[in-house]
Amino acid sequence: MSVLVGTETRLCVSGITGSEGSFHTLNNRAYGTNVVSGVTPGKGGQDVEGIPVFNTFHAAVEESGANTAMVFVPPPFAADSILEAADAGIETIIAITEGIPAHDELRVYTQIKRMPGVRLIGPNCPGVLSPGKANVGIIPASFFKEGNVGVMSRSGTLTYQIGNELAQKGFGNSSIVGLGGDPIPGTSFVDVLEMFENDDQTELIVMSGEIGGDAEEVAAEYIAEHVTKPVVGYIAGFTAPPGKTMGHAGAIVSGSKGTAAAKAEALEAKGVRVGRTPTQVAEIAIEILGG
Amino acid sequence: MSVLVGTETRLCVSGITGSEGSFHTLNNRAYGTNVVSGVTPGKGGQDVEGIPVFNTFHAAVEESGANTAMVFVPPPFAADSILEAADAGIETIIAITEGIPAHDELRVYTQIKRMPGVRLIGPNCPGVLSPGKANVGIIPASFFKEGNVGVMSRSGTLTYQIGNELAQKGFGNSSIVGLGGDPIPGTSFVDVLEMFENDDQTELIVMSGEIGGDAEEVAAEYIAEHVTKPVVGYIAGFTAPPGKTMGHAGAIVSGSKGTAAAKAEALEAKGVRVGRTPTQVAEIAIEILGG
Amino acid sequence: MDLLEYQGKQLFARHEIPVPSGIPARTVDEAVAAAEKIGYPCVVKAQVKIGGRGKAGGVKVAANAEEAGEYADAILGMDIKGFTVHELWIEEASEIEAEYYAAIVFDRSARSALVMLSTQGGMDIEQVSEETPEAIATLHVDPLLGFQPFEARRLAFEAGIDADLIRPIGEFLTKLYDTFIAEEAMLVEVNPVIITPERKVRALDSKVTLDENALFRHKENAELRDPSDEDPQEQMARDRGLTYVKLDGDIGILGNGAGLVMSTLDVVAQYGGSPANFLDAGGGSKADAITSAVEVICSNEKVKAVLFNIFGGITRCDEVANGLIEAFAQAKPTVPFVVRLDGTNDVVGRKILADANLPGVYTASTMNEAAEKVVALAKGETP
Amino acid sequence: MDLLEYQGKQLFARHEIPVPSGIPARTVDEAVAAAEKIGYPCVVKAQVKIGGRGKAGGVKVAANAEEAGEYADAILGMDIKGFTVHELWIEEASEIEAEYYAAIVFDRSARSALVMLSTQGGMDIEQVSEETPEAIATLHVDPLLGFQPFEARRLAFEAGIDADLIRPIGEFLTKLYDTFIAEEAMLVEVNPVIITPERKVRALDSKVTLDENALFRHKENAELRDPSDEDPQEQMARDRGLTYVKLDGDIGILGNGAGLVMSTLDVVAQYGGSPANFLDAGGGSKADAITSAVEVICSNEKVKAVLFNIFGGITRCDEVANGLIEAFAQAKPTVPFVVRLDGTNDVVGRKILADANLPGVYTASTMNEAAEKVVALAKGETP
Repeated sequence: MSVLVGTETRLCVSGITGSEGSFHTLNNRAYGTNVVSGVTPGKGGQDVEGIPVFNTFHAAVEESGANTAMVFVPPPFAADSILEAADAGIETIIAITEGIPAHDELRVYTQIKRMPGVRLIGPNCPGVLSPGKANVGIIPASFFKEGNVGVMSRSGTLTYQIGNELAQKGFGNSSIVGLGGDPIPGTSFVDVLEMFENDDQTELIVMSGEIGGDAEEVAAEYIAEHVTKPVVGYIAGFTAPPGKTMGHAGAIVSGSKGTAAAKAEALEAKGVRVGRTPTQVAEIAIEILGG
Repeated sequence: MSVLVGTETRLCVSGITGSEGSFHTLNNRAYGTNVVSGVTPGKGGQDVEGIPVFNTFHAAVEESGANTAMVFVPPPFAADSILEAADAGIETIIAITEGIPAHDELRVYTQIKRMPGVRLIGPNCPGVLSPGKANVGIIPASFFKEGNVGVMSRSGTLTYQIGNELAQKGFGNSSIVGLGGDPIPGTSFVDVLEMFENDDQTELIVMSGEIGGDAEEVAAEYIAEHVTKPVVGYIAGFTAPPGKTMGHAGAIVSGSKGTAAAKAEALEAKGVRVGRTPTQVAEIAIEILGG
Repeated sequence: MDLLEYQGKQLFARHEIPVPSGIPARTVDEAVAAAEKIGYPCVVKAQVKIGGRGKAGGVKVAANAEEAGEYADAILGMDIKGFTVHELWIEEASEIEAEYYAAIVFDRSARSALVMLSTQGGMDIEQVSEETPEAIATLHVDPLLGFQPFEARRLAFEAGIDADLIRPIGEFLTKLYDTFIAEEAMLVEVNPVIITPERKVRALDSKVTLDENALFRHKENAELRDPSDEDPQEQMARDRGLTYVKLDGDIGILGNGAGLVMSTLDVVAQYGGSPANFLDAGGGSKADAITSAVEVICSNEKVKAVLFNIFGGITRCDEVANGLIEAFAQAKPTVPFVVRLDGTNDVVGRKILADANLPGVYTASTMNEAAEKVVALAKGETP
Repeated sequence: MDLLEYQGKQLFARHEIPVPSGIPARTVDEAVAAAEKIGYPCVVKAQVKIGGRGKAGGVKVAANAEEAGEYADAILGMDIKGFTVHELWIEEASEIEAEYYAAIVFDRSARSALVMLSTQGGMDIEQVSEETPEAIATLHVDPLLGFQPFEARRLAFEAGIDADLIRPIGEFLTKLYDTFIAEEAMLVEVNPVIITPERKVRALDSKVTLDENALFRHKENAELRDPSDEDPQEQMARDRGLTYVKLDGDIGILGNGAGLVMSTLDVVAQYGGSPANFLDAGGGSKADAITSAVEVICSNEKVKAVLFNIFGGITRCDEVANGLIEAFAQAKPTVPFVVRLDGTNDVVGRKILADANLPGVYTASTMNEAAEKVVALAKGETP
């Protein structure tokens, strides 16, 4: 098995006729992902290298049986596209678009949370790769092979970096999940921890966090209570400049949370080993799983 | 047993310090209803004949353990009060207020539908009476005694009329539920049919409808599929002037539905006997249950 | 509350829905002045709250001032399906390439707003709905999320709108929804939405129904009410906060609660009577409401007898009784009354009434009995 | 994007939040003219995007034109915690009976907006939060339902607001929420909200942070950016669409993706180096973005060596390589570079770079190796 994307994935790409959209769609298809359709309003009836394009997600779902969406449209239109995919009955929506307004993300998150069975990954994320099965997004798949390590990360390129370090040590991956770096991600570490815990293929979970928010602290609590599989952590930003706080209100809300040190400490307090460099993450993985 | 209100009811009244609010609150208490508190912003700390008044529903729930709300505030403030009660954890909200703007009702209905465990009765309804147990609202309880007939109605005074006819024939009631006559009622016939079907005390269900909307038609379908207890119907408005239709759009939406004749026909098609006068309803009840 | 076409268009304009420019007029002189300002050809349109004015001759295109005056003169005062034309709307003539239909209405069944769009505008849309329902694209809106751009697009694609108009029609629908929400309408309907030769979208007509319960939040809309086209009794009832509908019969009816009043009409009809009106004195009817109600009912000269059917819940029977006594003192009705009082404070109410011993007032203990008596009285019989 | 106090107040005024009247000034003459217009006493306030300006002498009450000029002269150009004062806000003096605190902020943990209210305004609210957190009433808002009147009331009651101010404070919070939503802010903060002797509520200060990603919908807000108070390198980076933060060290850093750049800083630090900046060239970095990045990094004279750490996903390594070649042609950097290219099109990218044979450019195959090399180079050693 794998999580979120795999052999069952039937992908519809929103923004398929854009240059980046078509480039990555074709990349994903070349990898073996079952790309069944695309959506570009006004270009219904056309095709992109044989992939049929529809005017609406509703038509795409009805005609092509899509169950997964990849959203590639520019920021002003991305929230609308995500909501459309959800309304049309798409189950897994992977939003790559960077720079979506925060209030749009807030409305989208709140709406989708109320729609049972619909999951949003991202926005501002690199997507999800289940090596050997499907790649949805912009993760350079050639670096990764099938295996037993599940990776989840708030950062895009850092995910590749860590995946690459693991690969160089001989590890393959069940799935690599990019959660995105925006203030309101659709899916959090806790959600993916639950998936990896229930995934037969995954034997070790790597969690790559960064400064800001409290997603890592919340995940630490969750791991202690619900996760039986070993978890290795990484936190970026130990030497990063202190982030801009949002006035006094922001400081009151976040309290002392949010620093890399606090996050690493929270994880270690729950027995999660935290690597200090991507390389060290791979070394810990070897110790746990054997080389 | 009974439905919606009973011996478990712990009532908090919004608008308790108004003249109508206090009058009916004290009436309800005199009947035996467990009135535990009231809410009037700015009058927290006062009391109405010993009933403590709070500034917010949240304080009322916390301090007095209220589980049921009666909303008696004027129309401009009623939607806010209903949402407050729901937010504070009140399970059953009975809104008496007449004249709430339709868009307010739409927002309130949509929000409450998403809050599991919260039920809104009304607005613009006379409330719910479970004779011998509790009375929440403005139904004149002295006309009714405990018994085995469940009554539900879209109209206020017509409910009393029908209940009275039944009482004169010797029937008592499990519960009398006023659903309210507004375009967007919180609870529909179908909801209460399910409650009466599951209520031990109820042996016969009387459903009093009126022209407009399609609640009776929907109920007819539900009765045929899910209700084992006998149901007697009544529809007001056979000779009423044709209601104002909302342009062509309204006619398109409602189609041929909405007339008293169409409603009676829909019910009779599903085997529900429909009385042509309130008196006839009572006569049919005698035939079914025995005098 | 229904608005006249031009009032609806003014509302539309507030929300940036494109409408042809125009000027309202109440006299021939005003109409000609308006036409001169707008230029020719212009359209002289009867302003009445009923459809079918075109076929009735209430819409004419004027080519010059003379014609404008002639048509204004012909249309002002015209009777269209029982509605007298008191006002005109002089509008610039529009070039029309296509006619669409768009509406947003409160859908009671679904408990949400329904948006409708069709390319079959300009004709009888109800017929389209019956014969080719698939020609009307419909969509329910989540009131908390609001009408989304993708929903507008989807409607436009499903209605089969031309590709170049998907975006402008979507924007049109979005603004129509903005109007629906911001003005708290029960209905906004545009038939036809026109497409000009320049491929611009415009609302050529408007039908707007506002929520009366929400007018307290819309002072400027509350002022749009036009009492001139209301029945004098209905106007009087409205002024006094009563729900009154005039009917054809001779038995005046008053009750508290719409359901009970409708039931009363039914029962009176079953006893062979013919109601003169529907009057709901409302919940918590006070003495002065009763006085007003009696005045309204008796101001209809057809009324031969009156039935008071009160079942008190929030209404208190003692208040009703006192109100009736006051009404008799003030309005001195000359027709007989049958009064049935039950419910809250009924014993006190009945006693008050008995003590007052009003002339021509009969009592009844049930609704059926009351109906029977009032039907007899209306026929000149003694019950 | 942070706004200056007076810009925030102008935003507030748009949404009918009461603020004292005032006039911005950039020179002493303008300040005196503003003071003359406003009358005395008036307040001369430094406009800087940092707290604590009062203690730093950046806020003075002027009793007459002479004082206004004197204070304006003193405050203009003043350095407050590293921020130079370029602008003043001359404001009518307010009478203060009580000082409250109100704010709405994006709460990432709860993924919703958090509204905060306290009667302990005017002082260090963070200290209040630590010592007596119960003195700050807080509430999360459902973004689809919106901020409800009952929520505003509840906050006011829970904060212990005086009974006569429950309603006006509730309205104040509602307008603050309207501002937060309509202007797409990440933060609106008022400290203090003042209560005047006439029991009126007013915003005496403002702190507003707008969402940069939403500025395309708010053209008028986008113009509020004040480049004068930005670091020249940061300004250059922003103009070119790069995310750049200047740091204290001597190793220039460029990466693609914030996480990878942060990780690169950490690894460089672990090898004993000291980063000169954070620079995220972003997803899909094109050749011209790379050229710009090199220019920005090298314009910092402290930089002794530069680390390029690219792991291509949406970014293509061949584009980065070409960009670097172009950058070398244009900017002719004098410091050594360590370049690590991995990911999409990395083989091609590395070949392009090898073929170009740029002076002082070293390659590395891992991030650790790259960090080690650049640290050595910055120390003047040969890796």
